[in-house]
Amino acid sequence: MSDSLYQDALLKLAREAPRQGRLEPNDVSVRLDNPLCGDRVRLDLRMSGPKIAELAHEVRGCVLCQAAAGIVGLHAVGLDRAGVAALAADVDRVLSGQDPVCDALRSFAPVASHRSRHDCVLLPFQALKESMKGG
Amino acid sequence: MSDSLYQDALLKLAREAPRQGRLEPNDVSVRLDNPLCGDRVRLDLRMSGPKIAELAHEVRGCVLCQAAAGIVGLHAVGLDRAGVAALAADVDRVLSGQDPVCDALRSFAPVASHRSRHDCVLLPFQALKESMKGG
Amino acid sequence: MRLRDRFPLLAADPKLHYLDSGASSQVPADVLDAVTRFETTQRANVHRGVHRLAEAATAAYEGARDEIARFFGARREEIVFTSGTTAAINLVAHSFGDALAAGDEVVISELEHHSNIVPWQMLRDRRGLKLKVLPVTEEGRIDLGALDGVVTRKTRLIALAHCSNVTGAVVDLARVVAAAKSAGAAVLVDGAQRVPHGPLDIPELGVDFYAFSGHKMYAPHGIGVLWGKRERLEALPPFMGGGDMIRSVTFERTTYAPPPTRFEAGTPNISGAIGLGASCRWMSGLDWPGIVQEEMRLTGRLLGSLAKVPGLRVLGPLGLQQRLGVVSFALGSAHPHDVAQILDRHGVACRGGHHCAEPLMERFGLAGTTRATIAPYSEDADIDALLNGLDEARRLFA
Amino acid sequence: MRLRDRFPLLAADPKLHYLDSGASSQVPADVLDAVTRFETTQRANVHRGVHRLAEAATAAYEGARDEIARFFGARREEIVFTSGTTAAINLVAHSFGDALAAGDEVVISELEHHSNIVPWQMLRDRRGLKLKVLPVTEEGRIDLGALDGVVTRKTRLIALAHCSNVTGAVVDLARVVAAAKSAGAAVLVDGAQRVPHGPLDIPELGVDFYAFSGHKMYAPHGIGVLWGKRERLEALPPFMGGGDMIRSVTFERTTYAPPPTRFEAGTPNISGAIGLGASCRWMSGLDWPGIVQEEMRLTGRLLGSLAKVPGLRVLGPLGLQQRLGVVSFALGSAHPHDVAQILDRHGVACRGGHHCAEPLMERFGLAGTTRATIAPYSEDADIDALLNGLDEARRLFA
Ligand SMILES: Cc1ncc(COP(=O)(O)O)c(C=O)c1O
Ligand SMILES: Cc1ncc(COP(=O)(O)O)c(C=O)c1O
Repeated sequence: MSDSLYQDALLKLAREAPRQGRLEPNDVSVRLDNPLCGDRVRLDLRMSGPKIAELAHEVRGCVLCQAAAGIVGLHAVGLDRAGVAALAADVDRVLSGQDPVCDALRSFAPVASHRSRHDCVLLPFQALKESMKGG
Repeated sequence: MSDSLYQDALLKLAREAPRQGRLEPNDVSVRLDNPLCGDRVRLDLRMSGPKIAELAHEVRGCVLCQAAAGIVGLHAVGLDRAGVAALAADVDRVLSGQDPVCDALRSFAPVASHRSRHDCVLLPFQALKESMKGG
Repeated sequence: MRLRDRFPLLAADPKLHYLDSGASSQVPADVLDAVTRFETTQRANVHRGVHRLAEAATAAYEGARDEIARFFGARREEIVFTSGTTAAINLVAHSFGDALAAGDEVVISELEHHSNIVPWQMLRDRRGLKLKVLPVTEEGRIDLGALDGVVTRKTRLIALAHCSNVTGAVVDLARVVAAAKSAGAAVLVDGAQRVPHGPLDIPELGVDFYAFSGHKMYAPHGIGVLWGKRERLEALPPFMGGGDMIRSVTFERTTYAPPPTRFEAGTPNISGAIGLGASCRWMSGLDWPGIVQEEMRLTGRLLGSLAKVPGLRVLGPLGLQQRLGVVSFALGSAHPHDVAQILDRHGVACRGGHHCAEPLMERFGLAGTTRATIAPYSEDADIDALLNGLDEARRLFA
Repeated sequence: MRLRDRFPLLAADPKLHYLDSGASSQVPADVLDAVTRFETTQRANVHRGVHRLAEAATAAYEGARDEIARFFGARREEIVFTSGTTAAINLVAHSFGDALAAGDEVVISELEHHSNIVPWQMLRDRRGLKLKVLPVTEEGRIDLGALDGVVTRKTRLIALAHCSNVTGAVVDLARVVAAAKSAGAAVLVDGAQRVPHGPLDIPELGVDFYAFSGHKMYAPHGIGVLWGKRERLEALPPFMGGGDMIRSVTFERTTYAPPPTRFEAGTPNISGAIGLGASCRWMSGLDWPGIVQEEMRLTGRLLGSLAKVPGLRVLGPLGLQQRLGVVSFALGSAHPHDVAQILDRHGVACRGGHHCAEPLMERFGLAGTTRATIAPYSEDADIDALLNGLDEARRLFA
């Protein structure tokens, strides 16, 4: 179980997560902390109408959190609020042991059985949802 | 054990405790409560120098408390502070399972094994000590 | 199978007639097993660890919260673990109460347990508000007829016992809630004596806070619950500060976690919570209509028999309507400690004293009462033994 | 006999390397047996009953208080049962703290656990006083050299951890007490991480309050102790209100019982207290000089091995003077959760995170550390497994 947590694909996603860093200027900037582990995600968005035009993320967190931010970097541009909600729902699905719609989320399947690590994966997506609240 | 708690001598002492009631006028009047059971003792004393000249006790309490007040009614007149302390120490002795000096205290010997009832017996003697504090 | 046999302490001592469940109930093997399983296979601190044991402990602890929420028809975020009813009420007296001010009013009743009196007195003294007291009827019920006169626009909270720990009277919460609503006040219910007697949908009561203890409902000591309506809890500041209840800490500013975590500072009573969860699971599996009927039959039999004892006075309703099997009585002028002591000789465990309800004792002019509580494991033999014991007590003291 | 074998959870799982005792220790059979004995042969509420079980429960509960007092060289009236360290500190923050006023100062340190920070922040916000913070040295110790500048005539309380739950550094309490004395301030010590590592004469420390938790010293969760100097406790008002802590209650006026009862509102965690008493009894029977020597040997070996891991940084003293076997480290930029997760794969239970000491993490510029705690049941094999696990973690993340 633990063994499969850190598969190569996930480690690579974490290491090479697209869109790392800050985005200036931006329309929305959100910071979220996980009080239990000290993980921290900063998300900067530039919007085009209701849709995300560009984004950047900065993570101080574990590999799972970094990889999750990588998914955001890969998949969030172009999404509107409903699209973000769908992506977040897909993450919930994979963490509850079901098959995800988005193939890239499969790397997180082994996390399902590690409840204490769910928040690590969820944090970037929570930040993403948070950042769309204004819209 | 419980069986011997309420021996005839003790029941009689409780029922016929000498010096029941109030004493007016008095030099000292003390009221003590036992918060756990609601027992209440009122003690009125008239002093003659350092010694107790006369007293009366009013008890709202259990048979053990009444009987203990009976001992005070029987034995406290004529005592000074040291005498009261000695009587109280004798009560401690009997409650810790030792033989008392004062024979009348033997009725309380079975209480030794009932820790929850110790306070019932002690209350009148605590009131007595309390009332001698000024002297 | 006799329910009694599922309680190791009772099963081991057939001559024991335990009628003191109002103080602390006995505990079934299922609950003890759940606690032992935690200590011997899952023990770790919760929430902060990723290793296998920490995962298992967290799952068991939060699983217990789910189990309790399910049993009471509540959401898991509404279940705040405390060390008991007393701590739960003190939490509200601080987190809710400290926002009150001079002129505000808190309403309690004359029959409350000290745990639902003293925290409000302390709050009164801290904040300078007014503490008002609903009187008690001759029958030993809160006099709800007095609500109109006592509850005013200034009433901020009405805090009452669901079931009296002395008279067994159950209060009509619908009337209390209606009065509170019209005044814009919140309602806190002390459910310590209600919860052992069967399932309950707490949200349906329409109250804001509901407090109870594990040790009276077949679970360990040192654990209890404050249920709070979600919006209420979200609006409240924390009570105690420490680990787990924070979102982030710097010396300048600390932000707090959402409920229920906000109110659970420090390492919780993990085994206690697991025990309480197990007790809810165990209770869920019982035939409650059957148990309630049996409890009421025994209560009726007890009340009927007590009525025939010369010089005995029952403190509380004589009928079975709106009451539970918490039965208090005074035997002539015999002191309740002496009575309980004689009962003990007959193997009967009863409580004697003021039951932490001194104002109620004052109201009835008594120093105390003897109390017998009917529980799911009570049987006719327990009442037989009690009546035999009372016979002897009467001979000795009356 | 291996000490490890007396702990059922450890004995049942030879491949488990439990190095998370700083969060919660494991619990020996003696303690579990005492708790089970209570639940199956003595269970009742305490203090208020005269029947056989109530007598037995009260004797066991108060006997536990005696046992704990004896173990810590204290008097029984000085042992206040709480639900843990956090509750004990909050008690002092209210009962002692609420008498403080604007202008008064409370001194803590940068390495405190949130449980010894947040209650004082909340008090600061309630009473408008000033919270001052002693800095931490590079070595991870409270910088006592700063005492002179920080402690003033206005200091009312100095509240410090006896042993840091992150760096393992043990503070020189004699210096703290001297500084407090000269300012007329009281001293509270958070002993949560000190008490698991051997007997201690608390009164000899010269401090005013000492707080600790049962679950870190081989006892159940949900129980802890506030030790208070007798004169101090006698001068304090109660914290929570409820049953048991009163002398008498009327609606006008309630008078309180003497310590320790005054501070124990409501039904206590009876089984927890009995478990803590049993753990003190169990600890009394151990060869502490031998255990301390072995703990220090293992700690030395661990520190030495960690020093050789490339990119690894130990947070805390590298020597064995004035420190206990609480060892924190950062492995390059690897996140402590990832490290702990890999360790778990090797059967090693370590904690990863900020350890409820965010300001200290801030001080060292870290999001968190991985922590291994050496306990009496620790063995070389535990350290071997830890080092193996770190090897893999380094390969994966560094
Ligand atoms: C140094 C220190 N202080 C306080 C605490 C809080 O103890 P508890 O969570 O048992 O209340 C802990 C442990 O979590 C600790 O390590
Ligand atoms: C009606 C009622 N309220 C409150 C309490 C206090 O509960 P606890 O002592 O478990 O905090 C009790 C029991 O003692 C009770 O019967």
